[in-house]
Amino acid sequence: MWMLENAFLIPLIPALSFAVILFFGKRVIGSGRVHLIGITAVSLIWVLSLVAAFQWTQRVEHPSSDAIAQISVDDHGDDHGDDHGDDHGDDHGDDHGDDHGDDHGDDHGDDHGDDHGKAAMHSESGHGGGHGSALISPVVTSYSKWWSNGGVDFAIGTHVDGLTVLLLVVVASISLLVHIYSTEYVKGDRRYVHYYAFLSLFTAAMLFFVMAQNIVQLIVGWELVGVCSFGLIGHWWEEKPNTDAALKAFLTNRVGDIGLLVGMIVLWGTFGTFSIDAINTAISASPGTQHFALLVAACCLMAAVASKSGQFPLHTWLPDAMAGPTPVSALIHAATMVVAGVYMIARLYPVFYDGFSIGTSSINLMAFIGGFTALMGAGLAFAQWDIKKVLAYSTVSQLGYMVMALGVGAWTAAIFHLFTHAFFKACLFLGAGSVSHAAHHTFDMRKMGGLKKFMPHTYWTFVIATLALSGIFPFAGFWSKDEILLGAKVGQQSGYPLMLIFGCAVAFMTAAYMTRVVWYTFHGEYRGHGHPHESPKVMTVPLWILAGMALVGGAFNLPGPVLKPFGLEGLAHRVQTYAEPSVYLSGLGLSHPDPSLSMALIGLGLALSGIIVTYLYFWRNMGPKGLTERNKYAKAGYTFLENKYYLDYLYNDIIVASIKKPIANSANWFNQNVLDKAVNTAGESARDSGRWIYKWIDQGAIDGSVNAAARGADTSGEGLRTIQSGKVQNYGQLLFGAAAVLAIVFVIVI
Amino acid sequence: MEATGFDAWVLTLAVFLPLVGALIMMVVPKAYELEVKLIGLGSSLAALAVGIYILFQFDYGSSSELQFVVDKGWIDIINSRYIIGLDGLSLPLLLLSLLVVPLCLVYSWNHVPSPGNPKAFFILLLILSTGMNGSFISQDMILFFVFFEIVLLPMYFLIGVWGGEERRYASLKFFLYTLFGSALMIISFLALFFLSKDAAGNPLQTFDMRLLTDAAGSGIVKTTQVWIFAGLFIGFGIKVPMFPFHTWLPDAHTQAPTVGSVILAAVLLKLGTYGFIRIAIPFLPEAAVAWAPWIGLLAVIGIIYGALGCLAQKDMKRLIAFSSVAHMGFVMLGIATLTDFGLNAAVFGMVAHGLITGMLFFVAGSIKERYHTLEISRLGGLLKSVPRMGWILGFATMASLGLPGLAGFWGEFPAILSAYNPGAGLSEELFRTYMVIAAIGTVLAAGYLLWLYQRTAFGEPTEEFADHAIPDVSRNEWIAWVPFLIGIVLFGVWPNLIFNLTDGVVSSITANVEAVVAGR
Amino acid sequence: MEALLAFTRPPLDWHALAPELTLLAVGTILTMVDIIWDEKSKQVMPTLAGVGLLAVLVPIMTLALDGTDRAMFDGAYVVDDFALVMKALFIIIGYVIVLMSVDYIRDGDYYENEYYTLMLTSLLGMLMMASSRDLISVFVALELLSIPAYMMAAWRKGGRRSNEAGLKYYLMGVFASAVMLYGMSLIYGLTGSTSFSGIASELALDDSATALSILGVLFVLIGFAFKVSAVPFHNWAPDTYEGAPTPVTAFLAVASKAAGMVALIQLVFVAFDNHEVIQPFFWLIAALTMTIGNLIALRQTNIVRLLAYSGIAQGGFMLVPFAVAGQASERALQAIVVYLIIYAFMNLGAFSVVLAVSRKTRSGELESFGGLFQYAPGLAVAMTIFLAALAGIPPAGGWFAKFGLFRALLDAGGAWAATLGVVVAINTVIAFAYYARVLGQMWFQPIHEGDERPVKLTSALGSALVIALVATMAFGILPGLVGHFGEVAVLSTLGF
Amino acid sequence: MLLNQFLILGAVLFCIGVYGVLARKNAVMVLMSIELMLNAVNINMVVFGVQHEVVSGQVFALFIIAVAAAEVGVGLAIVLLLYRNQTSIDVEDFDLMKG
Repeated sequence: MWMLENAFLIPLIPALSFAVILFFGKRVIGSGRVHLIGITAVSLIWVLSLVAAFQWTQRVEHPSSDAIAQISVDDHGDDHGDDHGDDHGDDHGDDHGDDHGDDHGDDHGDDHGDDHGKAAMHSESGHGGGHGSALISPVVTSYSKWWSNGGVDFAIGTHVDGLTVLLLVVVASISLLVHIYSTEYVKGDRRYVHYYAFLSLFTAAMLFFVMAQNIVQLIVGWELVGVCSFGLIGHWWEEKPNTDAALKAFLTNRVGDIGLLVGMIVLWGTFGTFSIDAINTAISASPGTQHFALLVAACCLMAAVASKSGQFPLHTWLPDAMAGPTPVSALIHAATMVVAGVYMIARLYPVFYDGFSIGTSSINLMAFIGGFTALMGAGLAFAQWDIKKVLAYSTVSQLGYMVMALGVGAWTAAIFHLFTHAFFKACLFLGAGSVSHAAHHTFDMRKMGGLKKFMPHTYWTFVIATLALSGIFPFAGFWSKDEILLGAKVGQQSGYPLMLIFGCAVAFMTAAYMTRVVWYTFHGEYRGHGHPHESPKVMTVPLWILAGMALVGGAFNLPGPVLKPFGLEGLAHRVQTYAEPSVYLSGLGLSHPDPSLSMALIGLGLALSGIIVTYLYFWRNMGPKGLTERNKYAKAGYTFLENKYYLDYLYNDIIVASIKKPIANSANWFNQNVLDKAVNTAGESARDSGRWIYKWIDQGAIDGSVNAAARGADTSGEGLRTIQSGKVQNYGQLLFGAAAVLAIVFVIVI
Repeated sequence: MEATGFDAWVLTLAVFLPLVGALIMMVVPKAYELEVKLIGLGSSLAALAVGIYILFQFDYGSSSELQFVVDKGWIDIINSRYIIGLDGLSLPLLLLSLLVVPLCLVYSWNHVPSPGNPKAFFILLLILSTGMNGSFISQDMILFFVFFEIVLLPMYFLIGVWGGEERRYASLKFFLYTLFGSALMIISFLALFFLSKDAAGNPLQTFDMRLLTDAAGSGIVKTTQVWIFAGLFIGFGIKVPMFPFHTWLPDAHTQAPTVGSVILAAVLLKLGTYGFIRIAIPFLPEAAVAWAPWIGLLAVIGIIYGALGCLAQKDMKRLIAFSSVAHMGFVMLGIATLTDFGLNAAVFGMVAHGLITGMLFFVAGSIKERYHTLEISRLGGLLKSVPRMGWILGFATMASLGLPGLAGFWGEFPAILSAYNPGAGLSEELFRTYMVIAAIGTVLAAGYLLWLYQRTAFGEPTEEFADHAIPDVSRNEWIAWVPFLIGIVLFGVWPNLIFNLTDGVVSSITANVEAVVAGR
Repeated sequence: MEALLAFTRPPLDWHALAPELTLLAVGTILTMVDIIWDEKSKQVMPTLAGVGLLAVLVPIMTLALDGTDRAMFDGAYVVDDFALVMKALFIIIGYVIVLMSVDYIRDGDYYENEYYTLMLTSLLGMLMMASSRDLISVFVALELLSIPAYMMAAWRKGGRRSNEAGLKYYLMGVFASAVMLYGMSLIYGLTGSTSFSGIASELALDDSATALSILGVLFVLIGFAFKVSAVPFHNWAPDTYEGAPTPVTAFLAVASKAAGMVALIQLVFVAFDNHEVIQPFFWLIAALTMTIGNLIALRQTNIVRLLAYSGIAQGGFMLVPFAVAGQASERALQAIVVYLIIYAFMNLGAFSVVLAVSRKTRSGELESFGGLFQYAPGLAVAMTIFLAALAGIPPAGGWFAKFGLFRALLDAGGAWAATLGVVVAINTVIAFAYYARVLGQMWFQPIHEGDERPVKLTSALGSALVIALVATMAFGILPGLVGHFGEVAVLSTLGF
Repeated sequence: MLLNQFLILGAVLFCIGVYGVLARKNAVMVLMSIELMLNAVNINMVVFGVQHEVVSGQVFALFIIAVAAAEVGVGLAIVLLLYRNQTSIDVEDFDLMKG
C-alpha cells in the first residue's frame, strides 16, 4: 500500500512542474514546449492515482486478518440497515462481506490511527501514523506536524480513502486530457507559459485539497484552487470584462469563505481537533450529542459550498467565469474545482448529516438549496444563447443535483454522479470549445448550426455526452441520476417528496435544453460566416475518450439486479463499496435504498420525453409553413398529426409556455436583475460606504478633530498674545492684579 | 543567566554598529559619496551579520528565556539599568529590522529622492535602525523608552525632507501623535515603577522588565491598573496604529519616501504591538483582561474601517497605508484574545505584515519613480508595460489578502481562530462576534486589493503612458526585493519558523495572565 | 563710643567666602585694567574675564573636596554642597556667556570693559544667592544680580529696542521686588525673624495659615516668580529678551532664571516648608506658565522671541515639582536641580546657534534659518539636538529633565499630581510644535534669500557651542552625571 | 504702642505707590512711586522690629534704603537714555515690542 501512504507525492509533482514552468519556462525550455512538462507531470500523477486506486481496492477487498475477529459486533448494525427492502440473497451476502471488511476495521482503525497519530505528533516522525493505521483502518492517514501554536498542533498530511482516490482519478484524468487538448486550443497564445503554469498549479492545489488530512488543509487547498480559477478566468486580462469576471468569481468565493472559516473554526472549537478523521469518527461514534454546534457549522459551511459549487444564491459568478479559456472551463468550472463544495460535504458528511438531521427530516436546507439550484439552473439554461453559458447553467443545475442527493442522504449517488458528470460535462465543454475553435471563436449558438456535417467527431461525442447528461439508458448519467432520484424517493427514515419532484422536473428539463443546444449548434443551416472545419486529432481524441467514459461510466456502480443475469453480482455497487467511507457513515446508520426498476423507468421516461418533445418542436418549426395549416385540420384528426399536434400543443403551451416563458425568463430576469445585481451592488455599496466613511468620519470627524485641536491651540496662542500689549504698565497691572486675586482667593479658600 | 565572552557583546553590537557607521559617515566629507554609502551599507550589513550569528547561537530549546543577557548599571540614581536580552519574541522582530535596513539602503543606492543628499539620508536610516533594534531587545523600561523615542527624529526628517508635497504637515502630525503617546507612556512606566510590589509585598522600585513581568502588577489595585494601562494603551495604540488613533498613518505613509514607508510599515508599527505583548499585558494582567474587550472592539472596527477606507482611496500608496490599519487590526484582535494562540498569531501577523506591506510599498515607490504618479485611475496595464513588477505586485497583493501558502494567511487565520475561545474568562459571545466581523473583513480585504490590482495591473496602459518605454525591475530592486519575496513564501509554507520561536514566551505570558486572573 | 568699641567683627570663614572674594577680585582687576590702559585693554578683557571665572572654580572645588558645611552670620550665609553645586553652575554659565559675548560685543563696539565687569558683578550676586539663607541676604543678593542686569539689558545704547528692553525689565523688576519686600516685611512681622530656619520654625507653630502669612508668603513667592518669568508675571521677559543683546538675553534666560530658582528652592523647601499656599500656588502657576508660554510661542516669528517664550514654558516645567513639594520633597527638589542644570546647557546651546546664524544673516527672524542644513549642516544638527533636548526627546539631555518631573509627580501620586502630569504631557506636545517650525526651517525649507555663504564660526562661539553640545548629549546618554548633583542638593538642603 | 496705625500707614503708602506705578505716565513719577512703596516696606520693617524687640528690622530697613538708592540711580540713568534717544519719558510710548 505504498502509494496510499505516500500519496503526498501526487500533489507534489504538479507543484514542481508549476515551479519549473514558471521559472524556466520561457528561458530554458522555450515558450512553445512548456506543455511537455505539464503533460509529463500530469500523466505521471495520472498513473500514480490509478495505482493508488488499485491499491485501495486491494485494501478493501482483503481486509487484514486481525480484523475478522470483530464481525459479530457489526452484524446488527448491518442487518438493521438491510432490514427493509426485498432481499437478494447473494447481494445480501456480498454486502456483508464488504461491510465486515470496512466496519470492523473502523472501530480498530480509529483507536490505532489516533494513537499512532498522536505518536507521530509527539515524535514528529514522518508517517508513523500512516504505517500504524495502514494495517487496520480503511482510512490511510499519514501526517506530521506542520506547525504548532499555543499547544495546538497543526498537521500536514494526507487522508486517503475511497472518496479521495476517486477524486484523484477524476482530477488526474481530466486534467491530463485538458492539458493535451489545450496544446492545440491555446496554441500561440500570448501567455502560453503562464497558462500551463497555472494549469499545473491548479492541479496541484486541487489534489492537495482532495487529500487534505485536516480542515486547515481543506481551507488552504480551497483558497488555492480559488486563486488559480481567478488567474485563469482572467487569463486574457487585457479585456476588462474578463478581469471583472475574475474578480467577481474570487470575491463571491471569498464571501463563501467567511462561512468556511467560521464553520471550520466552530468544528475545531467543538471537537478540539483539526483532523477530518477524528472529527468524523467523533460524530459517528456518538451522533446527536453536538447537534447545535454541528447545525451552526453546517450552515456556515453551506455558504462556502454555495459559493464554490455555484449554489443558489451565490452561483452568479459561475456563468461569468466562462470568460476564461474553454479548456479551463472544462477542467475547473465543470469537472473539478466547482465540485469542491460537493466534495467537502461528502468529506465531512457526518457534520452535515447530523447538523441538518438528514436521517430523520424529510426536508432540510441542503436538500432544498440543492434541489432549488438544480431547478433554477435548468430553467436558466433555456434562456441562454451562448453555448458555454448553457453548459455553465447546466453545471450549476447538476451540482445542485449532487448537493440535493447529499441532502437526502444519498451519499453514494451524489459521488457517483460527481464522477460521471465530471466526464460528460468536460466532454461537452471541450466539444463546445472545439466548435468555437471551428466557428471563429464565437460561442453564440445563433451563429452556428449545421455543424454536424463539418465536424462529425465533435458532433457525435457531443451527442453522446448530451445523452449521458440527459440520463438516457445506458449512458453514465442514467445510472447516477437514477440513484439520486431513488435516494430522494426513499430518503433515510422518511422520503423527500419535494426533492423527488424537483429531481424529476430537472431530469426532464435537462434533456430538453440539451437537445435544444444540440439542435442549434449542429443541425439546421450554418448561420455563421467562413468555413468551419473539424478540429485536429489532438482535440478530438480527448473528446472521444471522454465520450467513452460518458458511455460506460455507469458501469462503475451498477445495481446488483442488472448484473445478476450475467452472474457478475460481485461487480455491483463498486463505487459504493470502494468509495463510501462506511467507517464514518455506518455510525450514522446511513442505509442504501434497494434498486427499483420503476424509479429507473420513470427517470428514463422523463428524459426521453424531454428529448422527443424538444426534437419534435424544432423539427416541426423548421418544416414548410404548410404545417401551420395542418394545425387547422387538427379537429379532422389524423392520429399521427393529432399526436404531433398533441405534442406540439404540449410543447408550445405547456413546456415552452410554462418553462421557457414564465419560469425561465422570470428566473433569468431574477437572476440577472436581482441576484447578480445584488452581488455587484454589494461591491458597489461597500465602495460607496467606504468613500462616505473616509470623507466624513475619517477625514471629517476623527482627523478633523485632531486638526481642530491643533488649530485651536494656534488661535488661542494668537489670542493670548494680546496680553503682551507692550505697555509696561499693563504688565504691572497684570502682575499686581494677579497677586491681589491670588491673595484674595487663597485667603478665602485656605 | 548573564551572557559571557563575545555573546555578551552581540546584542550591543547589533544595536550600535549602525550608529557607529553613522558617526563615521558624519565625519567623512560629502564629496566622497561612494565611500560614505559603502560605510553605511557596510555597517548595516555588519549588524545583519551579527544578527545571523545570533540566529545560529540562539538556543531554540529555551526560546522562552532571555538570552545574550547583559545587565550593567546605567542610571543608578533612578535605578534604571542597561539590561538587554533576546527571547523568542524579540528575535524575529530584531532580525526583521536588521534585514530591512540594508535592503532599504541598497534600494535607494542611486535613487535617493529629491533633494538628494544621500549622506544625510543614509545616516538617518542608520540612526533609525539603531533605535528600532534597541527597542526590541531592551529589557529595561527606560532603555526601551529611549530607543523607542530615538526613532522619532530620523523618521521625522526622512518624511519631512525627502517626502511629498504635504510632507511638513505629515511629518509633524506623525511626530506629535507619537510624542503625545510616549509622554503618557512614560507616565505609566513611572506609575509601574512606584506602585508595583514584589511577592513579599514590598515595593520593587525598578524598571527591570523581568522583575515587573514576575510581579505581574501585584500590589496595584485594579482601578489603578486600568488607568496605568490606559496610558500604555494610548502610547502603543498610537504607534500600532489603532482606530481611532490611526489618522497620522495615511498621511505619513503617503508623504514619506519609499524606504521611509517601508521601514514605517515593516518595523515601526510593530513597536506598538510589541509593546502590548512585551509590556502592557504581562505587567498589568488584570487591566489587560479589563481592557481586552475594548481592544478587541477597536481592532475589529479597525479591520472593517481600514478596509472601507481603502475602498475610498484614489492614491495607491494611501490605499496600502489604510490596509495597514486593517491588518494591524487582525494583529490587535489576536492580542485582545489573551490566548497564546492569539498572541502567536499576532507576532506572526507582525512579521508577515512587515514583509508584505513593505513589499507593496517598495513596488508603489518604484511605480511612482517610473510614472511620477500613484493615482490609480492614471495607472493601468502594469502587467503589459512592466510585466515583472506587475507580477510582483500581484504576488504581494495575493499575500496581503491572506492567501494560504503565503505569509499573510498565518497572521490572519489563527487570529480569527483564536477569537473563538478567548482566554482569561473573556466573554465568548462577544469575541465570537468579533470573529465573524473579522472574517467579513477578509472579504473586504480581497475586495480592495483585487480592485487595486485590476485597475493598476490589468487592462491596457493608459494613453498618457501607452507609448512610454518604462524600464522593468532594476538590479538594485531585485536585490532589495528578493529577500522579501522569499520570506513571504517561506513563512507561508513553513509557519513554524516563527510560531516555534514565539510559542514559549507567549504561553508563559498567557499562563501568567490566567494565573493572576484565577488568583484574584 | 563704647558701643563702637564694643563692636566685634563676626567670625569670617575666609575659605567659605573664597569664591565670592575671588570673583570680586577679578571684577576689581577688570576695572583697574580698564582704568589704566582703557582702549588697549579691550583685547584682553574677555580673556581676563574668562580666566578669572575659571579661577573661581578652584576654591569651589576645594570647598567641595573639603565637604564640610560652613555657616556664617548666624546662619544667614551658608556654604553647603547645594550652594557649591549652584555656584559652580553659575560660574560655568557665566564662562559660556563670556565666550558667546566676545565677538558680539566686539563687533557692535559697545562698552566692553564695563560689560564684563557688570556681568561678573551680577554673577557675584548669584553666588551670594546660592548661599543666602536669610531674607536680608537673599534681598541683597537679588538686587546685586538684578541691577547690573538692568544695565546690560539696555546695553545697546543707541538701539531703541534695547532701551525699551532695559526700561521694561527695570520697572517690572523694581516693582516686583517692592512687592516682594512688602511680603518679606509681613513675614518678618509674623515671625520676628529674618533667617529661613527661624521663619520655618515660627510658621510651623501656628497650625493653620493666617491671612497675613498667606499674603506675605504669596508676595515673596511672586517676587521670585517674576524673576523666573512665571505667568502671569512674565510679560517683561519676551520684550526684554528680544530687545536686549543676544548674549545678555542668554544670560537672563539662563543665569538669572537659575538664580531665581535657587531662591525659590530655599524659600519653598526651608523657609515656607509645607505652607498651605505653596502647593496650590505652584500648581496653578506651573500649569499656566507651561501652557500659555507654549501657546504664545506657537505664533512667534522671531527666533529670539520664540526662544524667550520657550524659556518661559521651560520655567513652567521647572516649577512643576514645587507643586508636589510637600508629598515628594526629595524627588521634587532633585527634579528641579536636574532640570535647572540641563536646561542651562541646552538653552545656552540654542542661543549660541542663534548668535552664530545671526552673525551671518543679521536677522532674528525665523526665516533666516531657512535651509541652514544645506549650507551649514553642522550647525543645523547642533540646533536640532538642542531643540530636541528642549522638547525632551531622547537621547538629547532634556528627556531626563522631563523624566524627573514625571518621576516627582508620580512619586507624590494622587489625582492633582496626575492631572498636572497630563498637562505636562500635552505641553511637551505643543512645545514640539514650535520647535518643529525651527527644525522645518532648517531642514525642509529652501535657503534663505538663496545666500549660500557658509556661517563663519569664531573660535569663542564655537567652543561655547561645543561645551553646550557635549554637556547636552552627555546628560542625555549618561543622566547619572547630572542626577548625582541633584542628590547632593537634596542631601544638603533637606538633610536626607 | 499703636502698632496697627503704623501698619495701616505702611499699607496706605504701599497702595499709593502701587497706584502711582500703574497709573502715572511720567517715568520719573513712576520711579517716585516705587520709592514710596519701598518706604512703606521700611516703615513695616522698623515697626515690626520694634514690636519683636529685635534689631534686624532696622537693619533690613537700612539695606533697603541703600539698595533703593542704587536702583533709583540706575533707573534715572535709563530714563535719561530713553530721553536722549526719543525725547520722551512717557512710559506709554515704549511699546515697540509686543505680542
